[in-house]
Amino acid sequence: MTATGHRGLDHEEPLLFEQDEPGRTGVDLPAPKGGQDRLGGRARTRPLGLPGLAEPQVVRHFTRLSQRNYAIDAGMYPLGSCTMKHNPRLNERVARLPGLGDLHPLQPAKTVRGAVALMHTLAHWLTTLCGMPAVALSPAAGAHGELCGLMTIRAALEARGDARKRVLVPESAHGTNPATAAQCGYAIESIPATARGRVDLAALKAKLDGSVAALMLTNPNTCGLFEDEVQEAARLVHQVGGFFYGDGANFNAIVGRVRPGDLGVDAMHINLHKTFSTPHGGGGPGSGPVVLSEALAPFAPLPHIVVRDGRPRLVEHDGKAFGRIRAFHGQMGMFIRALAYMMSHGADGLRQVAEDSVLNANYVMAALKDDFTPAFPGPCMHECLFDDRSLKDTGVTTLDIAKALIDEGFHPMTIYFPLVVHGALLVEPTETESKATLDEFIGAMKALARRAHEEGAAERFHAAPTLAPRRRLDETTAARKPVLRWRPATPSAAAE
Amino acid sequence: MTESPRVTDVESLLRTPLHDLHVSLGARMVPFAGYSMPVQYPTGILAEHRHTRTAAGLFDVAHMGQVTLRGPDVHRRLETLVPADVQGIAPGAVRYSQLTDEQGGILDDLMISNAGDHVVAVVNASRKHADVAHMKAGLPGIAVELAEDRALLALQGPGSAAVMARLAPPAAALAFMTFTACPVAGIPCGVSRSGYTGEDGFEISVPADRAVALAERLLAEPEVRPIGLGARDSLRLEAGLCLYGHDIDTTTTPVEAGLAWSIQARRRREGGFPGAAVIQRQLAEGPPRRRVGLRPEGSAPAREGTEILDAAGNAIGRVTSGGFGPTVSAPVAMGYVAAAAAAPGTPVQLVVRGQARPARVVALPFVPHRYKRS
Amino acid sequence: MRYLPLTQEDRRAMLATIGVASIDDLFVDVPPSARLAAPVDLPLHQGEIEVERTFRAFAAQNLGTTGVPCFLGAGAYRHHVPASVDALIQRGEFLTSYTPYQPEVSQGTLQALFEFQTMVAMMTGMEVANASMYDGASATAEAVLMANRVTRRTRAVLSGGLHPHYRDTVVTYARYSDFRIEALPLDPEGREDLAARLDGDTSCLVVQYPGFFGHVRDLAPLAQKAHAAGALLVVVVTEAVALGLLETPGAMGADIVVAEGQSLGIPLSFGGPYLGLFATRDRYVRQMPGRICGETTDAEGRRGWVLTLSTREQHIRREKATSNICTNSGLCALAFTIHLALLGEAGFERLARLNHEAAIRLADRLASVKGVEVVNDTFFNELTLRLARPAALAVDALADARILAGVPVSRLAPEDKASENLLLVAATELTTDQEIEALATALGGVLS
Amino acid sequence: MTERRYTREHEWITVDGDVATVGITDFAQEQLGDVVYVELPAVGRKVTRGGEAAVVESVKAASEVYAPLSGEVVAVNEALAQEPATVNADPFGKGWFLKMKLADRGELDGLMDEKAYRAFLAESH
Repeated sequence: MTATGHRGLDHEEPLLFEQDEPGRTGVDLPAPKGGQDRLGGRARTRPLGLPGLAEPQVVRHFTRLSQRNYAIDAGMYPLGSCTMKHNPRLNERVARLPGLGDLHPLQPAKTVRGAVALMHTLAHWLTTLCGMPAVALSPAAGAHGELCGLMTIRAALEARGDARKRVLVPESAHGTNPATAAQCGYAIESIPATARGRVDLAALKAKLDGSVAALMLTNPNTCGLFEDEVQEAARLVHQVGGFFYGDGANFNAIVGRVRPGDLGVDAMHINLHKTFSTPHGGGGPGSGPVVLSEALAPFAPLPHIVVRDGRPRLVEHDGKAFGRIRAFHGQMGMFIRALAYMMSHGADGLRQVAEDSVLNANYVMAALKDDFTPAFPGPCMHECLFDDRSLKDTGVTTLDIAKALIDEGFHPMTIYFPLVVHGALLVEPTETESKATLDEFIGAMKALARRAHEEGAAERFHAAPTLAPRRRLDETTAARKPVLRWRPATPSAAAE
Repeated sequence: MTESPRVTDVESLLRTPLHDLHVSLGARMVPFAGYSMPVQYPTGILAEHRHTRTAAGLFDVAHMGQVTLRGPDVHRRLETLVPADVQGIAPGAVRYSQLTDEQGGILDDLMISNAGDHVVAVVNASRKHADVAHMKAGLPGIAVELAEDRALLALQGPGSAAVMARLAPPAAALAFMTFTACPVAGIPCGVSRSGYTGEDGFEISVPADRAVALAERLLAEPEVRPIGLGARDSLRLEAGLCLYGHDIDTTTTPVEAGLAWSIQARRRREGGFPGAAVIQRQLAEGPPRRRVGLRPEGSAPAREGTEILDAAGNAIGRVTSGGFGPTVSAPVAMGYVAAAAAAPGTPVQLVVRGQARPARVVALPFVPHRYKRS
Repeated sequence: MRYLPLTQEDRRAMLATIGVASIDDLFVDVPPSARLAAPVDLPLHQGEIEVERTFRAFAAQNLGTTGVPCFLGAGAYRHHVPASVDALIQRGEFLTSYTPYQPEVSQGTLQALFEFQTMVAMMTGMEVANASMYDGASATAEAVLMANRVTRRTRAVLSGGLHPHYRDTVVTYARYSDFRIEALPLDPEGREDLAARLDGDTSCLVVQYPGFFGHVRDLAPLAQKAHAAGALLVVVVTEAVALGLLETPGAMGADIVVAEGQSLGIPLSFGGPYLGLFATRDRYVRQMPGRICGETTDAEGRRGWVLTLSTREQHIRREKATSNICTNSGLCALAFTIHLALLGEAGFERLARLNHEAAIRLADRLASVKGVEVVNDTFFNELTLRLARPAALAVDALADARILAGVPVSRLAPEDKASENLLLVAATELTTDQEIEALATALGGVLS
Repeated sequence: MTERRYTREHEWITVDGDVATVGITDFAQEQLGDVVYVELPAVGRKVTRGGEAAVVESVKAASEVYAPLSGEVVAVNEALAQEPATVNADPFGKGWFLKMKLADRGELDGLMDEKAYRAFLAESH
C-alpha cells in the first residue's frame, strides 16, 4: 500500500462532488445584464448542489477515470455477440465536419440536401448488403430496432385485419428478443435447440399455426453457428402467414458474403455499433437501422427517405407508417461513421471482413479445443463457444476464468450466455485482431486451463483479478442496499 | 456568321484526352471546332439519341473551354461583359448567359458558376481563345485563365441520377443548375447538374490525366453508353437549345434569340453590359424578329439555311438548325422569322430543294425539358 | 485494407491449423443458394483521402448552424460546447470501451455514470436517475409505461403543450403495449385544464416544462390533483439548460422526470445521437427502466461501482423486463457530465440566465416587427410567434438569405391548421444582437 | 399446525387452522444464491393457485413465487424488505413469505410431503 493510495499510473480519484469549491467554475461566460425575468415567478431559489471545479481539475478527473477502463484501443475484446472491433478515427473526423455535425434536425429541406443524400446513400449500402428493398433508419440501437421491426410486423398484420398473438423465440436468443416481443403485446414461446446447437425444426413446426405473428431468429445464432435450415424455417413461418424477424447482432460473420434477404428474412436490425465499427462508447450511443421486405416497407416508422424528382427527400408525415419511435430522424452521427467505414472497406473489403472474422474465430477454437471443451462440433462462424466441462471437479468456474483473464491483460469473453450451454464461454475475436494477438490470447487461455487443474487452483482463481484497478466487487450488497447517487455528508439545502 | 474553322489537315487537329478511347470504341471521328471528335459510335445516331432519352449517355465535351476568373470584386466586374445578374448567383449555383458586343450581338454563350472567391465560365470550343482574349481585355486586374489540364464529360439522361448516386453520392443532392466539388468513383471532380440535352444530367470537370479512367468507370455502369456529336445535336435541337455559330452569333441579340429569361430584372433595369441600349430597347418594344420552332408538315427535314416564307410567299427569315427529331419522330427546325409571324400556330413555308413546303411555327422546346429543379 | 491485419501468409497458416483447405470450407453451413460468389454491387475500398473528400462534398451541400443566424429549437438547441468536452470523450478508453459489465476493468465509465446519475437527480430535484435512455421522446414513452406499471392503470393523458414528436412517440409505444392515451389538442396559449381529464383509470399526466410553446407554468397544483386521483405526474424537459434557472420539477411534486440532454455537451448532429434523462423517486426505482450504476466495495474494501438492480433488465428478466432497452447513450451521458462538471453550480446558473436574457431581447425586438405577434407572457429561451402569413413560407424565404429563422409549428403538426402561422424561435448564449437584428429585418421584409 | 408440505415449484406450506404460511425451500434459496430483494403482495389480495404471489431476486436471477393454494393474503413478512438475506439464512423459519386464508382446504391434498419432495428432488436434480 502506498501513502497516497495511488498505484503508480493507476490513480485513485474522488468523486467530482468531493472536490467541490462553491462558486468555482471551469467555463468563463459573459456576465448577465440582470433585470426583470419572464419566468412568471418560477425562478429557483435553492442551489442544485452541483460541484464547482476549474478546467484543469475536470480534465484531470476524467483523464484519471479513463485510465481505469479497458478499451479496444488498448487490447483485444473477445466479447461474443458484441463484435468489439477497431473504431477508425477517420469516422470521428468526418462526423465532426462543419455542415454535418452542426446541422439542426428541423432546418428547411433546401439547407440539408447533403445530409439527406448521405442518409440515402447509407440506406443504399445497407439494403444492397442485405438484399432487401427498404430500410428504416431511425432506431437508436439494436433493441430499439427490434421494437421497430416487431411494430412494423404488427402494423402490417393489423392492416390485413389479422390480429395474431404469439411470437416464437429460440431458447438461445438474446434477452432483448423476448423483452421486445412482450413490449409489443405478444405472448412469447421459446423453441428448444437441437444437440447441434440449432433451432429444432420439428419443435418449430409443432408450434406454428395461424396465431403466430413472427419467428425471431439470430443468424449466425448465439452459439456462433449458422442456422443451416434457416430457409426452411422461413418457408414454414411464411406458410402460416407469419413473418421472419432476423436479429442482425451477428451480421459481421456474413456481411458481403450472405444476404439475409436470400434467407427469407422479412425484417432485420443491424447494429451499426457492432458490424460497422461505430464506437461503443462505454454503452452507447448505438444505431439499429431495420431492413425490411416489400411487404413490410410501407409500414416503416417516420421519417422515410424517398427519391422524388431525382433527389432523395425526407418525409416526416405519412398515413401508412405505424408511427414514430423517437424525436427526430435517427442517429446521424452514427450514420456518418458507419458510412465512412463502409466506403473505406468497399464491397471487397467488407467481404474480407466476414472471412477474416470467421477465420479468426475458427483459429481460436482449433487452438483451444484440447484445453477447453467446444460446445458444438465446428466449424463455427465469427465466434466460438465453449462450455465448462473442461473445468469439471476443479472448483474453478467460468466466472473465475473470465476474471483471471483480466490479470492476463485481456477483457473477458462473454460468459454464461447463451443460456442453453452450461457455463458458456463465448469468444468473438473479430477481424481486426492480428494473428500475433490471437496467439497471445490463446497462450493465456492455455495457461489458465493448465492452472485450473493445479492444487489449490480454486482459491487462487476466486481471488482474481488482483492486478486490475479493483478486485471483485460486492454486487450483493450493491443490490441489497442500493446506493445510486452521491449525497452530501451533512444534509444541506441541496438534498431533498 | 462565325463558322467553326474548316480544318482539312486531319493531322493538325487537336485531340481530347479521350481520343484514343473513342477510337477503341469504334467511333467515327470528324473535325469539329479544331478537334477530332466522335460524331457517332457503331450503334448509330438514332440509337444513341434514344438511349440518352431513356437511360444515360456519356458525352466527351473536353473541347469546350473551362475559364477561371479570379480577382477583386470579380462577380461585379464580370457583369460589365454579360447581361446576367452575376452578383445574384448563390454560391454553388450556375447561371446561363452570353458575352455580348456593343450592338447587343452575341460573341458567345456560356455557363457561369459562382465558386465563392472565384468564378468559373464554360465557353464554346470554337470561341474559347477569342473569349479569353475578350475577357482579359475587358477585365483588367482580373486573372483570366483557360484550364489546359482539365477535361469535361457530360452524363445525360433519366438514368444518370442513379449512376451518380452510386459513384458520387453527394452529387445526388444537387438541384438543377447547382454544382459541388465531389469525388466521382474516387476521382476528385467538379460536378454540376446541368446539360445540353433537355434531360436531367450532370457535367463533370475532371483532371485531364484522370479523364480516361473516369470515362471507362462511367461506361462500365449498366445504364451508360457513349454518345457522339450527331446525337448531341439532335438532342439539343429537340430541346430547343441554341448552338453557337448557328442559332446565335454576333448578328442576333439575346432578345431575338428568345434568351431574355437569362437577363435578370436588376440588369434589365440597370443595364451596364455591352449592347445594353439595344437590348433594353428590344425588351421594351419587342425585337424585329424572333427565334422560333418550326414543324414541317411533310417528312422532309429543313436544313440550316433553308429560306422561310410567309403564307403569301414573302421571305421572312431563315432556318438556323434543322433535322429529323428522333423522339418527336418528325422533322424539326429552328429559325428566325419576323416578329409578326412568330406566334405559335402561324402557317409558313420552307423552301427545301427549290420547293416551298408547308410548315407551322411552334413553341419551343419540341421535347419537354426534364430538369430536376428544387 | 488498412483495417485488416491478417496477411495472406497468416491466412494460409491459420487455415492449416484449423485443418481446412480454404475459407469456403468454413462457410459450409450456408446453403449454397445463399452464398454470394462475388462481392456485392458496391464501390471498392478507398483510402482516407477519397473518403474524406466525399464527406466534405456531402457537408458542402448543407447550411450548418455555425456562423449563421440560427433560432431553431423545438427540442434541439445550438449551444456552446467547451473544447475539453470533445477532447475528453475522444479518449480511446472512453470512446472504445464496452458497456461496463466487467466492473474491475470499467471503473472509469462506472464512476462517471454514478456522477451522471447524481447530477441528473440534482437538476431534476428527484431522488434517483438511471444511466440514460436513447432520447427525450423515447424516455417519455418509457415513463408512461412505467407509470402504468406503478399504478396498475392503463390510461395516460398528454398535455397539448407536449412536443408533437414526443406525443407521437408515446402514442406509438402505447398503441403496441395496448395502453390508452388521451392527447389534448395543441395549446399555444397554455390555457388547457389538464387536471380536468383525470379519472379513476388515469396512470399519469404528462406535461412539458417549459412547454413546447415556451410557457413556464407552476406544476405544483397539477401534481396535487394528480396524486389525489392516484395518478403520477410525469414532467418532460426538452431544454435541460432551463433547469439552471427554474424551480426543479421534483420540488413541484413530479413523480417521474424525463428530459432531452442534448443541450449540454452534445452536438446538434441533425437530430442524433442525443441523450434521454430519466429520474424518479426512490420508491419507484425497481419499476424504472434502463441501466443503473450503484456504489459498493471490492474484496479489499475499496469503494467501487457496479451496474446493479439488473434483474429489472432484459438480459435477466427477458419478457418480464421493465423495458427492452440495452445499449443506451453512454458517451453522450459522459459528454453531458463533463460539460456540467465544467459549468458547476455557478456556471450552469449563469448559462441559463444568458439564454433567458437573449430570449427576452429576441422577444422584445420581434414584437416591434409589423406582422409579428408574440404569444407568450412567460418563457425561458424559446417562445411562440403568430405571423401574418404561414410560418413555413416565411422560414423558407429567410433560408435563402442564410437565416435559420425558427421552427414552424406546421413542420411538426401539419394536421393542426389553426397553428399554420405559428413560429417557434429560440435564443441561446450563442445568439448575438446582430443575429437578432438580421432576423427582425428579414422577417419584416417577408411579412410586409 | 400441520407438517410441512411442498410444491414442485419448491415452495413450502404449513397450515394452522385455515391459515397457511408460505415460503421457499432450502433447495430453492440454494439455487437462487444471495437473495437481494423480495416483493410481497398487498395484504387482502386474493390469489388463486398457480397465480403469481411474490417475486424473489438474487443479483443475477429473479423468479416468481406462485401461490401454492387459493385464498386471501392475510399477512406478509415485512422484515424481508429490510433483511432479504433471511431467506438464505432461515428459509423454513424467519424467511417465510406470506400467510393466506385458504379458500379450499381440498387443494392441500395435491401437495407433496417431506418424503415425496425429497424423492422429487432426487429424480429431477
